Amino acid sequence: MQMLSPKSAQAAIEAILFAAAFPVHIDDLAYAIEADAESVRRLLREIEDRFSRPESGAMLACVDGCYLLLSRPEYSGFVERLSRRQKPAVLSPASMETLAIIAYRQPVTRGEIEKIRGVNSDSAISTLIERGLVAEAGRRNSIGRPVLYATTPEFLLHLGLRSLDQLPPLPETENEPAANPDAEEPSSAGAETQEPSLPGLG
Amino acid sequence: MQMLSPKSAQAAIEAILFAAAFPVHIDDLAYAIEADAESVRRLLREIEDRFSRPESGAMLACVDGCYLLLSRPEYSGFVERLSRRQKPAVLSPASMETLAIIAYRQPVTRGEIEKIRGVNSDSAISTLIERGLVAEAGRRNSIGRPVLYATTPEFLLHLGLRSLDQLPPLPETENEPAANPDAEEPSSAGAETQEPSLPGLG
Amino acid sequence: MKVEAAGFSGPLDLLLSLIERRQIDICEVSIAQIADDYLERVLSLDWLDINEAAEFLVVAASLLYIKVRALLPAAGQQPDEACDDEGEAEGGEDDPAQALVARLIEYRRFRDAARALRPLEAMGLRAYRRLERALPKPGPTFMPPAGLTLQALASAYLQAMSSLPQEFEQAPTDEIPIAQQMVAILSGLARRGKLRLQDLFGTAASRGTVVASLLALLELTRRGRVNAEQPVPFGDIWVRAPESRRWEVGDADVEPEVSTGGN
Repeated sequence: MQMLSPKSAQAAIEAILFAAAFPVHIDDLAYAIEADAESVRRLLREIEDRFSRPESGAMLACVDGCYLLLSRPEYSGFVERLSRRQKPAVLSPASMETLAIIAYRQPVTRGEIEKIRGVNSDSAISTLIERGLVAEAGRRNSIGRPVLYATTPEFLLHLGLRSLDQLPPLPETENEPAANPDAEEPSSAGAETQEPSLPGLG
Repeated sequence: MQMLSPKSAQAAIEAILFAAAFPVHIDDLAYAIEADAESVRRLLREIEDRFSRPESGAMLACVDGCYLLLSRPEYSGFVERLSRRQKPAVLSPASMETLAIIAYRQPVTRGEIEKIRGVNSDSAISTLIERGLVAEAGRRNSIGRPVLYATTPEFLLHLGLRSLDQLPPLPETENEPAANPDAEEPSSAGAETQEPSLPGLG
Repeated sequence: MKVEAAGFSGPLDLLLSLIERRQIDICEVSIAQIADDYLERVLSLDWLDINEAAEFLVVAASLLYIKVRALLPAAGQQPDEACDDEGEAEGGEDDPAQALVARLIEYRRFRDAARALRPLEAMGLRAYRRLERALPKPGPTFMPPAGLTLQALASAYLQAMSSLPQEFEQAPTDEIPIAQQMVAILSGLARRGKLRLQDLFGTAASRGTVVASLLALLELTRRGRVNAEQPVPFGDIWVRAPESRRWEVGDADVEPEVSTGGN
């Protein structure tokens, strides 16, 4: 790389610190921009000045000769406020579908959910868990002991239900071939009667 | 939280953008600092100005109404050298091809993708979903209710675009038989009208 | 070698690149010439994934079918006419050459679009964002979404369940996978001589493929194209080609069904 102008050198250091996965040592910075440690120190001071202004939300921190850029701790309240807000107001269709399956089929395994939906449901399930609508509820006693998922008490409360029996009944579906939750384990299959988890479904 | 001075408000937004590695919507920023979208827009312009100076190694990017800070591309060489950030992997030809179909035809089903590519596209689609470039977007109301796929803001970021309008126009064919994105069967085409396949693209 | 490693994202990609290497317009392509090129390439690749191989062979079978049709005087249609009336439903329906050209043209748009996105990707990837770790994540907090009602829940459930039975109704009407699996089994036998029954199903992507493989095997057995034997009771079932017959790609047994799958 060619010789950098002082401003570009400052920018290069800032870019490195901005994207760094860990604090970067001053010697490494000097090596990267092909300058001596003294000039890097001067450039770092200028960066520090820039980030010290009241309108800046970040700061240059120095740990043991290594430098990193951080958001200013006095604004962490805003960051936390945002991370709560980040949740979209409405569930995505994929998450809503997954929630409905868990609500009516609980407790239910990831595999059973995916069998019904026909697509990978990892991210839908973690969204529901993050939002407190669904939680793990033990493990099924079958091969692999898969985790079971169920809705949370808050979920019921939110819908004004006292128990799962109060979920709206569904019209009868005559043939529901792949709906049998036991169908995944061929060994335990054959017992067609074992479908107690669904009140309101006949 | 108490009322913020203009400078502190600017700093708070910068702190949020610094801490969040994902694009943050302007409404979320407004919510976080308890201000209206218009003032946030003004503050963002000031932040943009500050980061546009030649001594800055970062920049403010806007994707689909969401904002985030990025390192400046011209310094990527330094970033890869020192910050231990791996050069992100480019997509494989199969994934890029699948992504292009989703981008120009969205929302689109797996079956439609495979019809165009002439090859099973499960693994390409899951790669794109894993990388956050594509997401489920509901289901089509047709037989089997197939899952629809669409691009995400991450997709725009991956290509450095501000919005879908900036996608280069899809190469035209002289007489376009299947321009209708909803046409599941090529036989249902026949309409000779050359409609552009993306709104806002010509 | 995986096909993608050879630089092709699928059979259409391979076909298109062969046509372009000859610098011929898509509409003027002689399917006969291209069919030979294509077969040569496909057979020279070392297939690891039998499903992937099947997809390439299905196109090979289509090409051969088109080639055979073109040689028969009764078939009438010249391949060059394909582009002139492409888009007209009547022609595209029953002329496989025309249908294939139309697919290639459509495929080419997206292949080219994907290529046009490359420079953007190269630029986009040069801007780094901060690492994720910074944002403090609140633990699970109850955050009910807007519009979560019992009604919405019930209807989401019904919709999710409604897709199930239809999937089963559809399966038997789809003959493509069976033809594909027939080709896949024959091509596997051509290379390895014999196959274990489990191996035919081991790599299957879905239940549908397993069923299609089984039906394909039964059909091949019925036609005397393969033998199945079980030397030991409850032991492995082996599938092999009969001594007298060597499989050739364009065999008429498989073709007509395969070509209907092209659309």
